[in-house]
Amino acid sequence: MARVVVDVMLKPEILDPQGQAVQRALPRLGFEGISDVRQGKRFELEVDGPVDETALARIHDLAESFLANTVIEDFTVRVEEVAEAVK
Amino acid sequence: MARVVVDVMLKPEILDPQGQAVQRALPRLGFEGISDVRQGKRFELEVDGPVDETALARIHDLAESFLANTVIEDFTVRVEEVAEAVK
Amino acid sequence: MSRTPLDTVEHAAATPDVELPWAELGLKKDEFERIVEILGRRPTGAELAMYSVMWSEHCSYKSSKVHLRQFGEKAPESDAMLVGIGENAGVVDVGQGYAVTFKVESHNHPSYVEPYQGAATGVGGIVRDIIAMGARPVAVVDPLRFGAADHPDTKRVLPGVVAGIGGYGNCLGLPNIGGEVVFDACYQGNPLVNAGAIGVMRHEDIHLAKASGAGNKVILYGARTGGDGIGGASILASETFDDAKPSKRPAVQVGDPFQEKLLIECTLEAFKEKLVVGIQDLGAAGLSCATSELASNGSGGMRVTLDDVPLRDSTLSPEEILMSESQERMCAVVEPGKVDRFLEICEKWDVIATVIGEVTDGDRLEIYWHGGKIVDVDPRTVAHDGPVYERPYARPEWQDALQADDAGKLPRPRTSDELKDQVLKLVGSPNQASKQWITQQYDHFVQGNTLLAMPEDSGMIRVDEETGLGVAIATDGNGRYAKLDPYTGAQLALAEAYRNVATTGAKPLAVSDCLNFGSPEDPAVMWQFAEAVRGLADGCRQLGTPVTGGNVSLYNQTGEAAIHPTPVVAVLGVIDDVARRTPAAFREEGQLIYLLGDTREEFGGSAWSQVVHDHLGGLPPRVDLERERLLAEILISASRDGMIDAAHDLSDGGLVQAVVESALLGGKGARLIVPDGLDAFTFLFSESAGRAIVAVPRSEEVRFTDMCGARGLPATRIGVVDGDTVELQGEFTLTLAELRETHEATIPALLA
Amino acid sequence: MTARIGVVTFPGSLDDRDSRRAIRLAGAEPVALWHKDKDLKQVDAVVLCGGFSYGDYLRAGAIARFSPVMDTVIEQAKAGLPVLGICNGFQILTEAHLLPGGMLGNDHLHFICRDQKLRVENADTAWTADYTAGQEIHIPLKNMDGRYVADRRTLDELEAEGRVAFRYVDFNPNGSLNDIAGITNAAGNVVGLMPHPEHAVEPLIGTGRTDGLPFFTSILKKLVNA
Ligand SMILES: Nc1ncnc2c1ncn2[C@@H]1O[C@H](COP(=O)(O)OP(=O)(O)O)[C@@H](O)[C@H]1O
Ligand SMILES: [Mg+2]
Repeated sequence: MARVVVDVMLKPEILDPQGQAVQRALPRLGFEGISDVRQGKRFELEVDGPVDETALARIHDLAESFLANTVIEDFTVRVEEVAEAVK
Repeated sequence: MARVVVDVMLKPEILDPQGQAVQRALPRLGFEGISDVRQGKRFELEVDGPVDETALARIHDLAESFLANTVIEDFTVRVEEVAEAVK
Repeated sequence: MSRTPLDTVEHAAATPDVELPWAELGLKKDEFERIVEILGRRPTGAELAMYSVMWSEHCSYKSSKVHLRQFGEKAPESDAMLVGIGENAGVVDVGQGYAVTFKVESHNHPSYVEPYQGAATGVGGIVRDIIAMGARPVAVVDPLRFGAADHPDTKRVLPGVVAGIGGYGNCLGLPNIGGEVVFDACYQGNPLVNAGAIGVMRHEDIHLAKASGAGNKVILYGARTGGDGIGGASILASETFDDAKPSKRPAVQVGDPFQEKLLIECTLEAFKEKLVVGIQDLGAAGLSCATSELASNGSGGMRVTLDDVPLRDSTLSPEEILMSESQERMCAVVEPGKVDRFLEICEKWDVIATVIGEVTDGDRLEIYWHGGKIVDVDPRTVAHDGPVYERPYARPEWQDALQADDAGKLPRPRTSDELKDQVLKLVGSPNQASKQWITQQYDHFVQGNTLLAMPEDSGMIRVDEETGLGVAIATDGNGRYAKLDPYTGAQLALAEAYRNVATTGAKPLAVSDCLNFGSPEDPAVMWQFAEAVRGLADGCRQLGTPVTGGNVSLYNQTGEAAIHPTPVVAVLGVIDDVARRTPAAFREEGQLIYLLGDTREEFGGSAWSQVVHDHLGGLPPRVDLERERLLAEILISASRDGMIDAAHDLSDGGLVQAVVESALLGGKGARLIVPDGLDAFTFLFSESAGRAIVAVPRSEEVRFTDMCGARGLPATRIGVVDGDTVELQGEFTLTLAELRETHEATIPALLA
Repeated sequence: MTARIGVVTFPGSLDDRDSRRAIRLAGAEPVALWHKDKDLKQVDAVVLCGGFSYGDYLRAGAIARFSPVMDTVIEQAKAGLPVLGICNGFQILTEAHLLPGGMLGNDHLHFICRDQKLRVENADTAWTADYTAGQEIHIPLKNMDGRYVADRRTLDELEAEGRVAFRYVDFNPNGSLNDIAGITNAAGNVVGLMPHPEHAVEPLIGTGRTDGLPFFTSILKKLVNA
């Protein structure tokens, strides 16, 4: 079993009210030096079987047709080796 | 300028209805072989200046106190080298 | 990023032969030539941007204007009208010093492309129109139409649209108190997402969109300007002048309801301190529209420095800034001495506000960029002197055949069992089924003034806590009726909304509309449009309810196929004491059920013909507006004098649909008898207009029937509120449980 | 002399006026508080009302929790100031850790607005004394993020100490664990719930019931008799 991660972010030119709200709150929390914040979605898909070219291509289709609305969003698909928490 | 990514996911023991809704829709869309889907948030922070140990530690604090609610969520912090779209 | 050289007015005058992409911007050759003629030179890129958006169908009403004039010409005398057509929204007097503004707008196409954001920004836009009048928005409504309920794309569009309307309206704190949900294959690919809003103010607080007083400052406030919805302008910016530009800008806008909520609060606070001379929201055509309209409605000119507009994207060209449709922005004209206070209020609410220009002595709108003058126009030529078309129109050839295909000839149920089956089929069909799955995604309670909300006949809001003054609103439209006969169809929409308002005890005062049609370039569609407008204008004159404003949405079609002509009508009413309102639910056993009005064999366009036979043909029900007016008077008097405890209007689905709804709402059944002179089928399913059912306490029966008799309104006792079944004597009995299951399961099964 | 009850307005608060109306109808004096002021104007109790503070961006209540007024509210709540969090206010209280657990999106993923039946489980808090334990009431509910979650240990503790103040009856509208609609802190001065008692204070309005009024009369009596 492997994990494929699809990240979906609003296109850069599209307003991201959520990211902006976070950014505006930062100074109040005493955080400086962050010039932009954007907030998107992260999907973790647990795939049975090997994640080969074909599987990735199918997930790419899934992302394009369902997980993202490409009118306003971009997405990336990648295989995640190990889920490693910095925490 | 560098980009730091904070991924926030619900703790594994907490029900993720959004992920489940995606998973339930998969067969309808003709996708098989995905045994679990979880949906979380991805924050992209554009940091002025170098992202050294100190900067990362501060972003870690930010994630812990603000970007995630650690009562219900886990998070990871990482520096993103290049934003590379598989798309 | 500035291109070389900047296309200033001077530069334009000196380079008359530069090719401009007017066609790509949607202008016709003669329209472009008119612009050249008006200016006496070729327009600059920025001027071309402004003219092209302001002269578009959407902003200039060039195809519809010649017809819409009837709303003014035929307007009935009405003391209630304070502000009429031409402003952001009409305003009516509701008494006690209060005024109410309301309007309906469409956001059809964006909602198909991106259902959530398209619908959300539709709510945002209509609410800004209401604030721009000086009012506090108090409620929203959302008449919606989708493709077939079981079409896969409906499952994509509808949940997104509903979530978007809820997501935006709920976050603004506006109760959603009404609307419609209609399914019909004709809306596949062209869903109709209409959104309406109501606002309340004191008479003295009415504000208009005009810039007067030389020296007064023009303040842009709200969201930063980004590259939203400016496909056309980026052509202008990139392909013609500077190929380095990104050539594609998003056509879909993302809404930020939180920003809009702040905009509402800070605008109202500025109004309260009397800081605002004139105000305009930024909607379609953004700054182009706001500056040219403010300037042309005022006494002087206006000078704007575009460099001062706060941007979200620093690469935007001046053309793009002028055309951007970024949401959640407003423009106010403020006296110099009050600017500081205005900015202070904006800061209090964390709203970005910037002085971008001032009102001038002259009569020109001048816009500067990087020190150069890039616009120098008479603003009236941009805002008001757009092209006007007398589009050809002709009754389509198929209309006769359609009308000849009489629904009265369809096979009717022959046995009691068939009758019963068809009743169940009707109340469980997507169009007649409970819409609770949808409406429970909307906040009905916020602001604490909601008396009635879905599924009541009209939404009702308390305006004054002390006196109990309230307003009611209902929106209605029936594309099937209008397809059969657009003139009558428009009047039926009006009649139904009017009746719905009266059914709850409120007196209908004024009308707004949203006219959804196919392509005006098709003479058949144009005929439908012309007929509908004529019908509505005639109807409004007869009912004494003026049209105060509205919206036209054309080009709702896929290829050659246009949607059904769909005029949606909103009627606003007033009630002196909301404690006297009449709900639809049967609540007391033993109360007598009366049917008001005449029932005829009218099945053209009916729900029965659709549900049982998938048929559309014949003539729609006849309209008798004098009867509607009488019915309304009776319903209002009966409510005021406490003679009725429930009332429900009869419309699509006919009597049985209304009885089932009232029974389910109150959890009390009904025993019905077919009255003399009618057969059971016609009694149950006819859609004759001008009817309602009421529940009358026995103690009031004589008083009530005397009143109807004296005023000449047919009132027929058809049964009694009783038990936990709906029974038609001698025909069938259905338990409330079974009816509820059938009525409530349909929509979740299709969409959840 | 009557009690002064503050209602905080955050950017995006929606039910501040409604909450003040409910306080007034109960006979107390409503006092408007502003999120940027640390000063609570010497109120005797505070209501954090419903709405979408900061658009509910990030997480419901997450940004509001860091406002200046909350610094004071947190400090004084710990010292015993009665605080009622309704809906968004409840979310703010969990984000501020004045109440345990957290709020997540409804399990059905939709906003839901309905007349909700609840059972009052704890009638000993500052805000529930005018109810009786076990009483069933109907209160409007309207939210997107109403799913109460907490880890097992916290839930057990809440149950054992009787700190589940309200429970959904007949229908759990959002997937809250243990059907929890509202909870209290151990001292009983801080109470949070998802449904909106301020929308159920007038017989004509909304659902036409007044089941929410006792929240406001409870606190009034407590303050006046104190
Ligand atoms: N179908 C209509 N019936 C009556 N008035 C209309 C109709 N369509 C548009 N109007 C009026 O024309 C004016 C301009 O409309 P519109 O461009 O929609 O306003 P806005 O710029 O505020 O969105 C408004 O006063 C509007 O009420
Ligand atoms: Mg407007």
